[in-house]
This record gives sequence, structure tokens and C-alpha cells, in this order.
Amino acid sequence: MNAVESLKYFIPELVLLGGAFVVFAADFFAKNKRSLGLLSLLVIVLTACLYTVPEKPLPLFFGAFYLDSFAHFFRLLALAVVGVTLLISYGYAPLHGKQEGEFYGLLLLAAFALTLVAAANDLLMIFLAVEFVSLVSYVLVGFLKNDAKSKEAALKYLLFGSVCSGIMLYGMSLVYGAAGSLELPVIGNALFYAPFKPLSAVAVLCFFVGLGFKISMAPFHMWAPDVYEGAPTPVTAFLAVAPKALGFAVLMRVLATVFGLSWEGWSLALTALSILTMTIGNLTAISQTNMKRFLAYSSIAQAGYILMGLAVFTLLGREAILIYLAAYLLTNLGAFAVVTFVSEETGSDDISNYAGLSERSPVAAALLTVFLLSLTGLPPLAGFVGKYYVFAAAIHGKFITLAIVAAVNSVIAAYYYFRIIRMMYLTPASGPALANPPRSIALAFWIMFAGVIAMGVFPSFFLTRILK
Amino acid sequence: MEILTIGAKFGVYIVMALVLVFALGVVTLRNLFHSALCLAAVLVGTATVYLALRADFVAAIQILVYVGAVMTLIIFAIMLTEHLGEKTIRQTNRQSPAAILGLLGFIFMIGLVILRTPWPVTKRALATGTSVMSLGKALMGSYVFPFEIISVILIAALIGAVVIAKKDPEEKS
Amino acid sequence: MNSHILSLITFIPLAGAFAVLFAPKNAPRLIKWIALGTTLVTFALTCYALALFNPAQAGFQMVERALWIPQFGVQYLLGTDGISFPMVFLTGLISLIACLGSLSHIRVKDGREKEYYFLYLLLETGMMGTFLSLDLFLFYVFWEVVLVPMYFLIGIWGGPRKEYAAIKFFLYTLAGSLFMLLGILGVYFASPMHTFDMTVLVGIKHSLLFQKIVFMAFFLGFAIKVPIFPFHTWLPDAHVEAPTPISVILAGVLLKMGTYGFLRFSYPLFPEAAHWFQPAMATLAVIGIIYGGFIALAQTDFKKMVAYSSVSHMGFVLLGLAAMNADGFRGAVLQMFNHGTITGGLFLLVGIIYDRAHTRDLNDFGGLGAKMPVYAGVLTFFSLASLGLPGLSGFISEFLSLLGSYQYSKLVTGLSTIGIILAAAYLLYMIQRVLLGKLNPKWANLPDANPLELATLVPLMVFIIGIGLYPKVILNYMIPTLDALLKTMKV
Amino acid sequence: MVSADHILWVPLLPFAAFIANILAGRRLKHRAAWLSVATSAVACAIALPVCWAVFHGAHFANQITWLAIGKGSLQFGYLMDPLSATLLFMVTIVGTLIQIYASGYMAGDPRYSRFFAYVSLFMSAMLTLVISDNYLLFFMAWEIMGLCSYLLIGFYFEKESAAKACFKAFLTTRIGDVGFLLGFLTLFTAIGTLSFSKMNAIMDGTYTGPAMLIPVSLLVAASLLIFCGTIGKSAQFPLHVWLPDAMEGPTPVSALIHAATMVAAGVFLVARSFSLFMAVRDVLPFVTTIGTITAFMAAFIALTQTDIKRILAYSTISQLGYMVTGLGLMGLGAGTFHLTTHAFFKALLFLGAGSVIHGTHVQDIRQMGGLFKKMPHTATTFIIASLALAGIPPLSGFWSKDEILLTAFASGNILVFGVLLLTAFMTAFYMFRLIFMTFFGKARDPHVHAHESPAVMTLPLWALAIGSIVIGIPGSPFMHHWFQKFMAHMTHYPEYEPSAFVMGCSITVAVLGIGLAGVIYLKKTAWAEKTASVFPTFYRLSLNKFYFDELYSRFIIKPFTAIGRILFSFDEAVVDGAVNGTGQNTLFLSRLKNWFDQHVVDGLVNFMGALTYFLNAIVKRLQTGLVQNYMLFAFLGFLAFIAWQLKLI
Amino acid sequence: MIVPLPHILIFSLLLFAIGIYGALVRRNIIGILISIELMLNAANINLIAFSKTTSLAPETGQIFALFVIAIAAMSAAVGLAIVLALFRVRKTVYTDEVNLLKW
Repeated sequence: MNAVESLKYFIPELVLLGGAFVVFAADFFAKNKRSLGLLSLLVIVLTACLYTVPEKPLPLFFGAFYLDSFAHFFRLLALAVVGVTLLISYGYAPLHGKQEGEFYGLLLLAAFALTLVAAANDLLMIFLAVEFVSLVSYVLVGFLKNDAKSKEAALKYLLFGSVCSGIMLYGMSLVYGAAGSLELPVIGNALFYAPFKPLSAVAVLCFFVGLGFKISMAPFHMWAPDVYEGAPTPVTAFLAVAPKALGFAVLMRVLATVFGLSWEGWSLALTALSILTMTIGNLTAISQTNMKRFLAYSSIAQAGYILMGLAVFTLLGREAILIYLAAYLLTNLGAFAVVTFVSEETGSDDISNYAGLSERSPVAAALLTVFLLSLTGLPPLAGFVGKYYVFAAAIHGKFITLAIVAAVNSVIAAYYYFRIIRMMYLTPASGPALANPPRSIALAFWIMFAGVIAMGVFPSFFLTRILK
Repeated sequence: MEILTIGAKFGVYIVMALVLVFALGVVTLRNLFHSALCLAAVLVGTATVYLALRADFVAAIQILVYVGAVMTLIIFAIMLTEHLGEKTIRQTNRQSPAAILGLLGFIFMIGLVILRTPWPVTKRALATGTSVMSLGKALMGSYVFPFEIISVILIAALIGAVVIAKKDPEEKS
Repeated sequence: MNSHILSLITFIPLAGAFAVLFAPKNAPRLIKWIALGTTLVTFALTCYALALFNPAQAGFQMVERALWIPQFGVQYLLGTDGISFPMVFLTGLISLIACLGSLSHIRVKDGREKEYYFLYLLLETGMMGTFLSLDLFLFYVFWEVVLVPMYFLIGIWGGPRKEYAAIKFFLYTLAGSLFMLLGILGVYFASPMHTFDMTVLVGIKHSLLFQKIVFMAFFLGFAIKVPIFPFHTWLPDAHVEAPTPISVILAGVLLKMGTYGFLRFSYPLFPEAAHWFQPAMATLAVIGIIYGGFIALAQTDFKKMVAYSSVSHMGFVLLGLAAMNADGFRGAVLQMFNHGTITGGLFLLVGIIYDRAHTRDLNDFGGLGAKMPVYAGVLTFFSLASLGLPGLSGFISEFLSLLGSYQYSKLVTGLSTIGIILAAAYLLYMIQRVLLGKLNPKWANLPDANPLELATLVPLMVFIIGIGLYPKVILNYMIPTLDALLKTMKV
Repeated sequence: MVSADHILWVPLLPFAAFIANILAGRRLKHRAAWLSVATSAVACAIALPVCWAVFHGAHFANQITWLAIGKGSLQFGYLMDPLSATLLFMVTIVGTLIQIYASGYMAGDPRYSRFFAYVSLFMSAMLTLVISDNYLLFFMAWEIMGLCSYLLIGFYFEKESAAKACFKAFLTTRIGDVGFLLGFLTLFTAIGTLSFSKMNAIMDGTYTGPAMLIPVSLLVAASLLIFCGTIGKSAQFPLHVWLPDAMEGPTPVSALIHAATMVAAGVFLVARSFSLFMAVRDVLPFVTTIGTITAFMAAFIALTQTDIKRILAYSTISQLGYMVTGLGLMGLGAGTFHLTTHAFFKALLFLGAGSVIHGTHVQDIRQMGGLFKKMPHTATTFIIASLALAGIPPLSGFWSKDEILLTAFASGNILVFGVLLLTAFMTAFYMFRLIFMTFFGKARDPHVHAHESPAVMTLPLWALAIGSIVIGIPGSPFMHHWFQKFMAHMTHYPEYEPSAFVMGCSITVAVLGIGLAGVIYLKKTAWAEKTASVFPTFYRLSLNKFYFDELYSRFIIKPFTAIGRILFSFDEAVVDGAVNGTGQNTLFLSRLKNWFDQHVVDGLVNFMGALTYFLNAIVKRLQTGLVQNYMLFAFLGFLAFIAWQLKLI
Repeated sequence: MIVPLPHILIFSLLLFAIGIYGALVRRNIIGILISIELMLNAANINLIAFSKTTSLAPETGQIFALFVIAIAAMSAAVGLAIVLALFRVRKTVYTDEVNLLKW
């Protein structure tokens, strides 16, 4: 489809992009920078309203923007994440009055970039879109002024990310050499040729580095805790969900179209990576004292569970990834919303600040508990549906060892999630009662809470929509 | 012609060797400024290789963007962050033995793969050279979307870089 | 109403929980009344269901079926039969009793009534659902739902080592149940039509190897809950640290979920594997009986003693299950019910004395029989019931279990009887130390049991005597179902 | 069969009394006793006509389904046959009399109503046991009697000794009970029924149902296990140790439970299962041996005891041994007969002793003396009972004891006969030692001020005395051994012609015993010590009850404690503080298991936890905070995966 | 083709390896950024070479290379901006002195 024809399908993205520039521009004039947040939110909502479900795959712009239902799901997901992040940021005091306009604009650009990732269907677009997301993320992480941790996080993120995408780029170049094309399906066909097997192996591992870095897969996860800790909390919430989800999206696309046919070895490799990821994540999370860092390790472990679906990669496995991601989104954003509020009120991210939270702020404690339970994977919450799905996929694909390791890991995970819960409920309060949360943050965590419960109790409603 | 071809071939090998030597210089030289200069040399050398591969436009861009813009940026950054010629401080960390070992393994394995892979070589591709015109057409044709996107990324990166590097307006310097 | 009676039983506590949640914080009385009313209504409904229940029918009754998650064939499928109904009734009863007990035993810090009763009612929903659901997925959901309130109830209102006990309980059970989840998935995918529906799954034959593996997975889940011998170490901690009403629930209902699981799922789904594991189960039962008894004897902590006695008594349930014959099954189910009432009562009694004396050290007491005659009488009564005195309910079930297991293995039965002697030893030794002998002057001013406390105990006593004298009343409800189960297990 | 359902009121009435007394005891006060006595008396009034009918050849039974087991069901019901009629007759009469006595004896006790509640419960259980028609109901009643025994022994629970005694009693008998339980389970497995009449029919070969193959080994096991119940309940060697301690209870309790009725239930059990024992006769010598050993040993111990109730307790054990011996020698009639007569005179003895204690407030016979004049009624009845026990004709004890001796003699067991004769001699001796020291001679302790008991106590004494005299008549030649023939209705057992020789021997040893006691304790008081010093070993053996308690505590424990000290350095308080042998033994074991539980089973889990933390420490260290470390780590990981995927590793 | 393809590939591999080495061991952050440029450059050589030999449409590789150059420039810009910002708050450009966040 040529450029002009494509434009009519591209309107929502154009709105998003335009919205971003409007925000940047408005920043110069607006007296009340706070209103920019609302404007951004409006842009997001507008974009979401303009979205239509593609009936059949649309290869927009000569296939550079490949809009199919898969991409649609992920662009919705990206939009949701950015929307909630906006809500959280709006109530996040350290940003107030400090280049707020740029922050919101960059978030909108991030949403645009994520949409590109979701729809990328050739190596060039994958590289570009991923780099786009990375660049915006680096900036967002280092956004806080005079905050050594924020800058340090940005630096680490940048260095680690650049090296990883360098390696991925190198792998892409090799693949390009073998196939003579950047189109994923063409590459898939070309790599079917037996002598290319070792090359495929190297290439797929290069992809694992570049995208594994995004999804914080061990051993490429090590940036995550530092960055999550250092970044402004809303950005952490964003990072923990959006790039990760989109990383999975690209991995799924690449594996399905490129390596799906040519070579099965990656299944075993992914099994190992999955086990490694969840185990390392869980083991390290046990002893954390910083809440954001703790959630970082938890999200690493969660990535490990999602990788199970990728390792299995049956239809059920692929579905499991989508479901898990949706559940993960609801749960993690909710948790981060609460964490933002609590850190804000208590002045630090220390887990010890959560002592007696049930008395200092019963609602926050109860909601955080629900989110943590959902992360643990207890029914009837969203996390359970996700976990159920990956377990089902593993059992169905006869990945028994993987399933058992995951089960054991879940117990360890339960232990540390309950450490927080214990802190909130069983330890005496460490300070006076907290003020009411800012309305936007409260809105964020209530929405997420409703989502977590609804998805847990009526999963079928979500499943039909996600899996369509 | 024969001699010219052989000479050119020889010349390319020499350039490649020099590039590698300068690249080593980039990573080993103590003086960061010297490293930067080595990088410039590497980039120029690479541009030469591009020329040899008949990618004239890319070579030109390489010189313009890299050597012209990026190098300037880097040297500015070096100058802003420390004094020139500061040689006393150790410039490498303690993990270089491990890194070297790993890299030898990396080179060995990837080299093996590269050498074992029967790279498809299409005669037609060898024959047809690319002109700037065809590049331009491609960029405005089937690659128009990435082309536009990269401009967006540029804006984003610019805004980002400015936001990051800018001093806090409220900060009392 | 009749067609949704089971749903009502399951979800009325949940509704009550939310009512508690939205009650004003500074109205502890209102909250208590809501909670008590909810449990009372739930119990009344179980009684009503009792009237509807047709004891002569073997299959599931009052079945409610609705699609829940059509994507993977999960149904909202509730139903009851002769195995689950006694458990549901027990749950209703014990919940009511423990709620009454909460009124006197739970000393809450200001404003925390809400949390307590909310969690308590949530717990009841979980328990009811566990016993009523016939869909494996639904069962698993309820099974897990039980864990979380329990964690909080032990963790917030427990004794000095509450945090350790709570997390230990939680992790142990979670570990077991995760393996059970894997097993459930195995069953699901092995069934040709991919269903969790128990009524359908029962008819499917699996290879022995598959049965063994999945049986093991289920076994881990259930064994930890029962608890069976090497998995029992969470129990004394949890029981001891939990507040009195929660100990009652733990011993009275939660432990039964494990043995219930065997009867409801493991046996009908994997009959051949069940037969294959029969010797192992019988052995574990005997070990549990004797081991629990010995340790109970050595305890100086009153509550710990009762806790370990649970290990021993649940061993009799397992013994009956392992026998795999009519008498054994009847004994097992009856023992499940009886253990619930008896040990529940004992925990209440421990709570009563602890509330007064603030110690549970058996060696610290003595001679309370003269000081607190009513308490002494009731304590003696429950101890006797626990040690299997004929005429009281515990005897019948132990007798049936033994009768059943005797037909399976004489050696096992013979060894199990050591447990009976041990039960007499530790319980009477306890009575001797608490009630008999000279009065420790420290306790000269202990008041006797008050009417509220007695109100929690007397209903249990009625059941204990009633079943003890005329067990047919309750056995009649179980027999057709158990016989049918036995028939399906014949391979 | 004819029904006589109103017999059900016999156990139910006392049970009602129990309920009333337990619930409203405090308000009833002294009326509690009258309630119990009245229900008991009414029960007696209901029972006696039925018994009378049975004595005249009637046979009643009826049952209802109580419990479904297996494919069939368990029927509960009553069975009135000669055996149960005899027991019913005896229990109702003796029980009522003892309760009347107790209403006076217990007067003023703070837990007066509680006492009568327990006694009524006991009566109810005992009567249920007597009329029950199957093993399960029998066992249930049996256990409840054990409970009552426990409660009543521990009635004065403020006394440490009483607290320990009741614990010991219950636990010891429980060991036997478990054997009994296993026994009838075995029997059930073998013959598929627990009903007495059905079992009798099967054993006699008159069963009309489908033919079945009965494994004899099972029957042997069943009979031996059931006999365990007897050993426990009837305090036979080696589980007899609890009975003497049981004397910590109030004296009427000792009379009712630990002399007349409950302990006799063990013997009754053997009589009930007689057809079973007859079917597997190989086990009978075992029964005989146990009985004989018990009879002799207990009598020997009684020779040196000084506590009036303990002497009687050992005498009871000894007489129970007699009964068991009689049954072991296939003398159903003899054993049952002695059981009945013994109930009367032993109850009387205990009540008399109680009267003495009531009057003097001491129990040690060395503090008594010359009480005859002060307590004429008590003394007279006591002497009558003693004569009966010693076997002086024409008192009841003579006839029944003679019957057992005759059985032993005629069945050719001369050794048993000799031992029993010796026992009879000792019996006469220790009883009259007791009488002479208590009622005759001079008062030894000036602090003791004796007085006669009130009429409410002495009247039952006299009633029992009359019973002790006449109750032997039905089994005597005067009624042509009616009782033995009556019992023969039950089952076939050999009958023996009365032998003048045996009678002669019996009378001779009795008289000799009485005479010797008279000589030693009335005339030559020094002889007692002299004899003791001549046979120090025997003396000490007797005085220390054959060291049974010590054996139990020391011999089973010592090796364990040694190991315990070495391995775990257990504090002595634990071991020494234990109640008795088995208690210590199990205590130790349970501590061991407790340790195991905490360190091994739990340890495994904790180990997993520790392992997790250990790994945590390692993994955590990787997170150095240096981004180049991360890169190196990631890069090396990447390499490792390449190597693995390229099959280089 | 003026030199055999594998020779160019090995050349770029070595360049790439040197780049990684630099990224792994240089203490100065700017040095690391320079090394990363080396890595991207190596990949670009590959792309150009392959576009010469294998591609159906020869422009593809070159265009990819152009985009990579652009991206490299941008990440250098953002990277250096971050370095400057960090230098402002921490007064250092050495990675091993930037480890507030760890464990």
C-alpha cells in the first residue's frame, strides 16, 4: 500500500504525533503547565477513540507499518500504559513545574514509538522503532534535574542499551547478508536453507540480546534494577510495562515469521533463559530494601514467566503471552501507582516505609496487597489468569520441567511478595497517617484495581477481546 | 588494468589494516582526545572501504555526519568534562582479561560461522551499482516511512538531549 | 431459591464481607452483628439445604452449572453429594461457632474489627466454595482463596511468632497447591474434550503412568493440607500462633480440605494410581498416627499438644482412605466431621484458659478442676471425645476406620491402635496436669467459663453426643455416595 | 424369641439420673443421692422379674440397626440369657445397696452430686454391658465404665496420688482395651458378626446361615486379643498394677467398681466369649496360667500389706485370678458362680472397710485394733464376709470356691489345684490377719476415736451380709447344683461330680489359715516379725508387690535414659517427673521425635530457605552497580548461549 | 567485488570485537560511547558489503546503513547530553565511580 493510501489508516497515529508536537509547542505559551498533562491525556483518549480494529492485515507504507490485529493489540496496550503513566505523572510532585510540557510530550512520542514497534515488520523498522523507544526512554529516565540517581540510571540504561542494540544490529546485518532482504517473511524463507542453521542460531541470539535487554531477560537484565530505582517513579512504571510488552511483541513476530520455520533450537534456549530469568529475578528480589528495586526484580521474574509462553510457542503459548502481558500491565501499573503515592508521601522508596501502611493509609495498603497478590498469581485476580495460561501452555507443550521450576519459583516469589504484605499489615506503623492520594494517582490505581479484579473474576470477557 | 586492480585491492587491505590499528588505538589509548582522533581516522578509513564497495553516497554521508558532526560533538564533550591530555588516570578497568578471553571466543565462533556460511552472491547485484538517484528514489519511495520516522526521532532526540543537558532553571549556580 | 441454594451458601458470606467493609469504622458492634448474622444465615441455609438433600441419591445434587470461562471450558459448577455435604454442614457450623468465639477471644485493636470480620467471612466463602465446586478450576480458585485471609488472620491476630507461622503456612500450602495446579492442567489436557468438569472427567481412563504422576501432583497439594507426615511441620506453628477462632477453623475445616480432595478428586480420577499408592498411604497414615501421638505426649504447650493430636487424628482419616473399602471411607468421612467438632472444641477450650491465664504451659497449671468445675467438665468431655471414648462421636469414626483398614492390612491396623493408647495418654496426662492435683495458687482467682464461651461449646457437644450415640443419622447421608465412589474405583 | 423391651429402662434410668445430676447437681444437693438410688432401685425392680423369668428358662432378645458397616449393618440390642440374667441380678442388687451406703458415706462432700452422677453413669454402663448382645455395644459400655472408673478414682483429684492413680488406671486398662478392640475386629473379619448369639451359634455349629470357612488362626488371635481386655480390666497379671492404686477413690467406688462389678466385667467377657474359647481350646491353658499366677501372686502380696483397702484390693485381684482360672479350665458355671458370690462378700468387705475408715479416719491397720466393741455392726458383717471369702461353709464363698477347686482337681490339673489351695490358705490367713488387727486386740493408736457408722450405712452392710450367706445356696448340693446346670444351658462344658476330698481340703486350708492368723496376731505377735526375718526374700517380695512398679519404671527406661543422657543430656526432671514406666518410655520417645521433627523434617524446609538465601547472596553480588560489569556479564552469557547453540559445549 | 566478501566480514567482525572491548573496559564514559560508534560502524560495513553482494535491491543495505548512521548520531547526542548532565551532578565521567545504584 503506498503512502497516500496508507494515510487514512494512519490517522490515529498522526493524531498522536501531532498531539505530541502540540504539547511541545504549547509548552512555550501555556502559563499553567499542569494543563498540558490533561491535554496529553486528551490526545491519548482521542487516539484510542480513533483506533479501529483492522479486519485484515494492512501493510501500510509499503509494508513498513504492518497493521494487523496483533499490532493493534500492542498499540492499544502501549496507549493504555502511556495513559496510566500520564495519570501517575500528573500527581507526581517532583515533576511539577519542571519541564512538564516536555515530559508529557516525550511520553506521547513514546506512545507513538511503541506503536511503531508493534507494527514493525522488517528489520529496518524494528531497529528504528526499538531505538526510538530506547532514546525516548533514556531521556525520560534521566529527566529529574539534580538527581544523581536519575542521571546515573539514564547513563547505565543508555550504555547497556546501546551495546545491546549494537549486537542486535550486527546480528541483523548477518541475517540481511544471508537473505538479501529486510522483510521478515523473506528472511524466514531464506533461512530455511540448511547451511544457514549456525547463522540462524547466532542471529536469533543477537535478537535475544537486543530485545532481551528490553524485556529484562537474564542475563541481559542487570540494568533493570538500577534503572528502575533511579528513574522517576512514573517512568519506572512505564519502563516496567511498555518496552517489555513491546519487546515481547517483536520477539514473537521475529520468532514466528523468521525463525519459526527454520530452526527449533531457540525453544530450548528460551526454556533455559526463562528458567534463568525467573530464578535470578526471584532470588535477588528476596533481599531488596528499596521498593522500586524490589519491583524491578519482580518484573524480571515476571518476564521469566512470560518467556515460558515464548519457549513453548504453541498457539496456547502465544495466547499466554498476550494474556499474561495484559494481566501484568494492570497489576504492575497499579502497584507502581500506589508506590508512587507512598514514596511521595513518605519521602523515600524504602520498603521499611511500608511498615504499618495498613494503618497509615488503609486503602493504599489494601490495593497494593491486591496487586501483590495478583503478582503472586493467586486467584481470583488477573495475575492468576496469566499464570494459569503460561502453566497451561507449558503443560500442554509437555514442558514439564519448566512448569515445575516455575511452580517452585512461584513459591519463592510468594515469599517476597508477602514480605511487603507483612510489612504493611503485621508491622507497627512507622509514622503518622498519610494524606489522601492525589486524585489522578487514585484514579490510576482504582482503575487498575478494577481491572485486576474484573480480569480475575470474569476472564472470559478479556480473553475474547485479547485473543481476537 | 590488472595492476591497477591488484593495486586497489592491496590498497583496500592496507586501509582495512590501518582501520583496525586505529580502532585498537581508539580503545587502548590513554588520552581520550587521541582516541577521538583515532576514531576519526577509523571513520575515514571505513568511508574508504565504502568507496571500494561502490557505496559512494554512504561514504560521503559517513564523512559528513560522522567525522563532521559526531566527532565535533564528542570532542566538545571531552573538553567540557575534563582537561585535555590527562594521562595519569588509568583508562581501563580491571575486567579486560575476561573481556579479551570472551572476545577471542566471540571472534572464533562468529568467524567460524561467517566462514562456514555459504553467502549467496547474486551476479546481478555485483554488476549493478547504486546511484545516488536510485537511493533517493528508494528513500522517497518504499522507504519514505522510515525516512519520515527518522526525522521524528531526530526531533525527539534533540528535545531530549536539550532537556537533559539543560541546567535546572531554579538551580542557583 | 432452591435452585441457587449452593450459590447462596457460598456467596452470602462474601456479601457479608462487603457489608462489613462498608460499615462505618467506628461501629464495632454493628460489624460484629453483621458477621454473626451472616454466619448464622449461612448456617441456616446449610440446614435448609440439609432438608433438600436426598440422602438416598448417590450422585451430585442441587447442581448449578453455568459457563464461566468458555475459552478453556471452565464452568461455574457447584454441586453436593454425600461426601461434600457433611463438610459443608461442618463448615457452616464451625464458622458460626468460631464467629461466636471471635466475640470473646479476639481482642482487636481499635478499628481492626472490620479487617478481621471481612477476612473471616471471605475465608468462609473460600471454604464453602472449595467443598462445593465440581469444576477443578473453580475448586482451585476457591482453594487458593482460602489461603490469603488465613495468612492475615494468623499474621495479624496471632501469637508471638505469628509472622513466621503465617508465612510458613502460606508457603507450604501454596507450594502444594501449585503442584496440584500442574496436575489439574495435566488432567485437563489429557481429557479428550478439554474440560475441568468433574462429572465428565470421572469417566475418562488414563494410563497408569499418567495416573501415577498426576496423582503425585495432587497428593502434594492435599498431603500438605491434611497434613500427612513429612509435610506436617507447618501445622503446629500455624495452630499455635493462630488466634483461637482461627485455630478452630484451621483444625475444624481447613485440614479437611486435604482429605476431602482425596475423596473428591484423587480417588475417582485416578483409581488405579490410588490402588498403587495404597500401601504408601497406609504407611503414612500409621506414621502420622503414631508420630503425632508421641509428639503430642511430649508437649508442654497446651495448644501445641492439641495441634499435634490433630496430626494423629487426621492420620485416622487417611487410614480410612487408604483402606479403600466401605467401612474405611465411612470412617474417614465421619472422622473428618468429628475431628472438626472435637478438635475445634478443644481449641476453644485452650483459648478460654489462655484468655484467663495468659499462658498455655501445661506444667504451670494444676488443680483447676476444683476452681473451674464447668470448664473442667467440658474439657474432660472434649478430651474423652478426642481419645475415642465410646458413646461419643470420635469412637465411631475411629472404629470404622480401623474396621476398614483391618480388612486391608492387619499390621497397619495393629500399629494404628498404638495411636489410640497414645491419645489416651496425652489427653489424660494433659487433664492431670491442668485439672487435677493441687491448685496452683497463682490461679486462685480464675473465673469459670462464661455463658458466651459455653454457647460456643455446647452445640459441638450436642453433635458429639448425637453422632456418638446414633451415628446412622449422619452416616446415612454419606453411604450411597461412598458406595458409588467405591464402585467407580473398582478397576 | 420373646421380647422384653422394658428391660431397656434398666440402663436408661441410671443414665437419666446421671444427666440430671450433672446438669442440676448443685441445686439437687443431697437429693442427688436419692435420685441415683431411686433410679437404681427401680432398675432393680424392673430387672428382677426378667431375671426371674430367665431363671425359669425364658430367653429374651431384640435388636435394632445402629450402624451400617460394609454391605451389612450392625445391630444393637439386648440379650437376656442365663449369663446376663445372673449378672443383672447381682449388679442391680449390689449396686443399689452400695449407693444407699454411699449416700451416707459421702455426706458432706463438696462434690456430692458429681459423685452420684458418676456412679449413675457407671451403673448405666455396667447394666448396658450386661444386657448387650454384641461386642461393639459391650465394648462401648466397657469403655464408659473405664471412664467412670477414671473419674471416680480421681474423685479426690486434689491429692496428687489420686491424680496419678486415675491416669495410671485408665492408661493401663486402655492397653488391654485396644487388644480387645483388635480382638473383636479380628473376630468380625473371621465370622462376619459381632453378635453374641450368632457367634455362639456359629461356634456350636448350630448356625443356619450360609456355610462359611473360618480360619482357625484368626479365631485364636481373636480369643487371645479379647482376653487382653480381660487382663486389663480384671487386673490380671501383668496389667494388675493399676487396681491397688485405684483405691485412692472413695470407698463405695472401690466396692462397686473395683471389687464387685467392673473388674468382674473382664471375667464376664471371657464367659460371654466362652463359645469362642471353647472352639479354640488351645488358648485355654494360657488363660488358666494367667489366672493362677494372678491368684497366687496377689494373695502373696496381700500377706504383708497394711493398708486396709489395699489388702482388699489384692484380695480382689487374687479372687479374679480364681475366676479366670475357673473359666480357663472350662468351668463356666464355676467361674460365674464365684463371680456372683464374690461380688456380694467383697462389696461387703469394702463397705465394711469404708465404715471403718469412716469411723476412724485412718486406713492403716497398724493404727487400728479393738474396734469390735465400738463398731459392732461393721465388725460382725465384716467377719461374715471374711468367712465367706475364706471359704467356710455354709457361706457362699465356700460353694463357689469349692466349685473352682473341684474343676481344677477333676480336670487333672493337680499343679493348678495345689496352687489354688495354697492361695486359699493365704486368703484365709490375710483376711483374718486383717480382722484380728482391726477389730480385736487393743487399740494401737490413741489418736483414733472410732464410732459406729449411721444406719444408712450399716443397713446395706447387713443386707449384703445376708446375701453373702445365702447366695451360695443355688450352687450348693442343697439345690442340686442348680446354678451350674442353669449355666449349662448356655454351652456345653464338662460337669464334674462333687468331691468330698476337694471339700475337705478346702475347709482344712481355710481353717488352718484362720487359725494361724489367730495365733500370730492375737497370741504371739512376735512371730510375724520372726517369720519375716526368716524369709527376708519372700517378705520383701510380698511387701514390695514383686517390684512390679519398679520393674516397669526401671527396666524399660534405664537403657533409654542412658542413651538419652549421652546423646541429648536430657534433664533428669523430665525422666523422673514422669508418671510411670510406660509413661516415661513414651515420653522419651516422643521427645526424640519432637527433636527429629524440629531438626530434620523442618530442617529440610529451612534448608531450602537457607539455600534460597545463599543463592540470593551470590546473585545479589553480581549486581555491582558497575554498568560495565553488567555488560560483561551479559556478553559472557550471550557467548555461552552461542557456544551452547552451536553445539560447541 | 574488489576483495572477497569473507575478508570484509572478518574485518568488520574484528572491528566489532574491538568496539565491544572498548565498551567493556574503557573507564571513561565518552570512551565507551566512542567504542559503541565502532560497533555500529562495523555493522554498517557488513550492511554495505552485503548490499553489494547479495541484495535483490542493492539500495536496501545502503539505506539501512544511512539510518544506522543517523541513529548513531542521535544516540551519541543523547548520550553526551547525559554525560554532561551526570558530570554536572557527580563531577565524574568514570563508570566505576557511578555506582550509587546497586544490589
